[in-house]
Amino acid sequence: MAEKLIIKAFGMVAEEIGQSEIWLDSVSNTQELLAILKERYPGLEGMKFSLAVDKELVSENQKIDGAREVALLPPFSGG
Amino acid sequence: MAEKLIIKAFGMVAEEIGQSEIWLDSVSNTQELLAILKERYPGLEGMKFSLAVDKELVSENQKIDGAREVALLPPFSGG
Amino acid sequence: MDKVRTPKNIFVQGAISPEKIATSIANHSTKTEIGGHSIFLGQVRADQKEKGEVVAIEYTAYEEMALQKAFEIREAVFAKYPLTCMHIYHSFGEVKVGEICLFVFTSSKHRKAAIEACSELVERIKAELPVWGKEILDSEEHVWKKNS
Amino acid sequence: MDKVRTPKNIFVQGAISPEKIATSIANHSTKTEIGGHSIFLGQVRADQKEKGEVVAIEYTAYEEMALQKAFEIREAVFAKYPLTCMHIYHSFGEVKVGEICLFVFTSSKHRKAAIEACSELVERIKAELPVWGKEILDSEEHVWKKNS
Repeated sequence: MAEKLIIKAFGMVAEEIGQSEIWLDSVSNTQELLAILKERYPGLEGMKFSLAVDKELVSENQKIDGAREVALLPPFSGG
Repeated sequence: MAEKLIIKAFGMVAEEIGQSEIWLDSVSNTQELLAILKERYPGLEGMKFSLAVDKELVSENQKIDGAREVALLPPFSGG
Repeated sequence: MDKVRTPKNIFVQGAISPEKIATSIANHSTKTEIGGHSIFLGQVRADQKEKGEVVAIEYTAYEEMALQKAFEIREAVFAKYPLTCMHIYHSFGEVKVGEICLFVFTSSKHRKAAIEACSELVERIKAELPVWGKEILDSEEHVWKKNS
Repeated sequence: MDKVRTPKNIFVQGAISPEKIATSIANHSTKTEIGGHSIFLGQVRADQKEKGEVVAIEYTAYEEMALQKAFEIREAVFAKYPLTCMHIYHSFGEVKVGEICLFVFTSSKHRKAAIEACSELVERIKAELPVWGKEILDSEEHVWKKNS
């Protein structure tokens, strides 16, 4: 049985999707993940955010095999 | 009667001449003043310091007519 | 004096008090090789937004990643500048207008390293830490803070 | 908000206490247009000299000229950067190793102006104020401090 993947949402992304954690069945790469999320939460379309796979920012499409978590990170605004 | 001029000494210059204030009879310019001081206090020869006439730093020889005070300022070391 | 550094908690619940800053300064009086300290403090501004005036910022973070990232930044800045000490504190949760939400503190033998390192830390913290500010307005609406 | 500024006293007898710094920070919480504060603190270092180790610095100044000069620097820096506040305190008399002898504090809407102005003030204060530090050694000898 494939392990579940946890998606963590923050800031305005969490606000848009109405929750801060989503469990998904295993997804093969970040492009596929984005497609699933945007279908389920159309409000994400046009929203600016980055992805971090197991806490590492990713810039291009990346495999998610074996990853435990993917975070949806809107632009940082600390300080 | 010509007004007296007060010479204020600071830091290592004051230490060298052994006092922080000297009254002099009127002196016509800074070059003349330096000559008088170096004759009276030979230790000033070779010591690095600037002059301020009535609190304004002077770089070249300058008239002292009417000035009330001349300060002998070794290199600043505040902070 | 080489020691292995590990990630430290940088988050403080709510505002950072002036007393905490004073204590932090006082703690350095025994480090007599220090000649200069540079401190940056972020303070919550009462900005006027379309739907009202900011009365507070509520900070959230991807905490584990933020601490890991803060650690990397810390190590890089220690490697780049001859610093004696470096401290970073960022608020978590609500901070009211006029209160302090960020405290960055560097110390070194000579002023230049402390000043440059502090400024670089502030830029990197704002750009690289996964932290978000939700600006709460007096109309009870909110807007998401944007860093410039 | 234009007001005519006049020379202020910048000299503090002895060391500058962390509590004074905390109070100064706290006093800015009502200025809700401020987004960033930059602080520089000079601390007396236990330098090793030929004739012993520094245990304290005794500061003297050409006070009237220093206050006039500090005022000119203050005006020039206010004219150059969009600052909300600026404070300068320099010790007079004896300050022991590990204690604070200089406190420069700038505040502005955005961090950049506060940081740059603070750094510029520190350089100008060290270069232009007629203030002298006599470094007292543990051998009871002394040397005159030199600024780099």
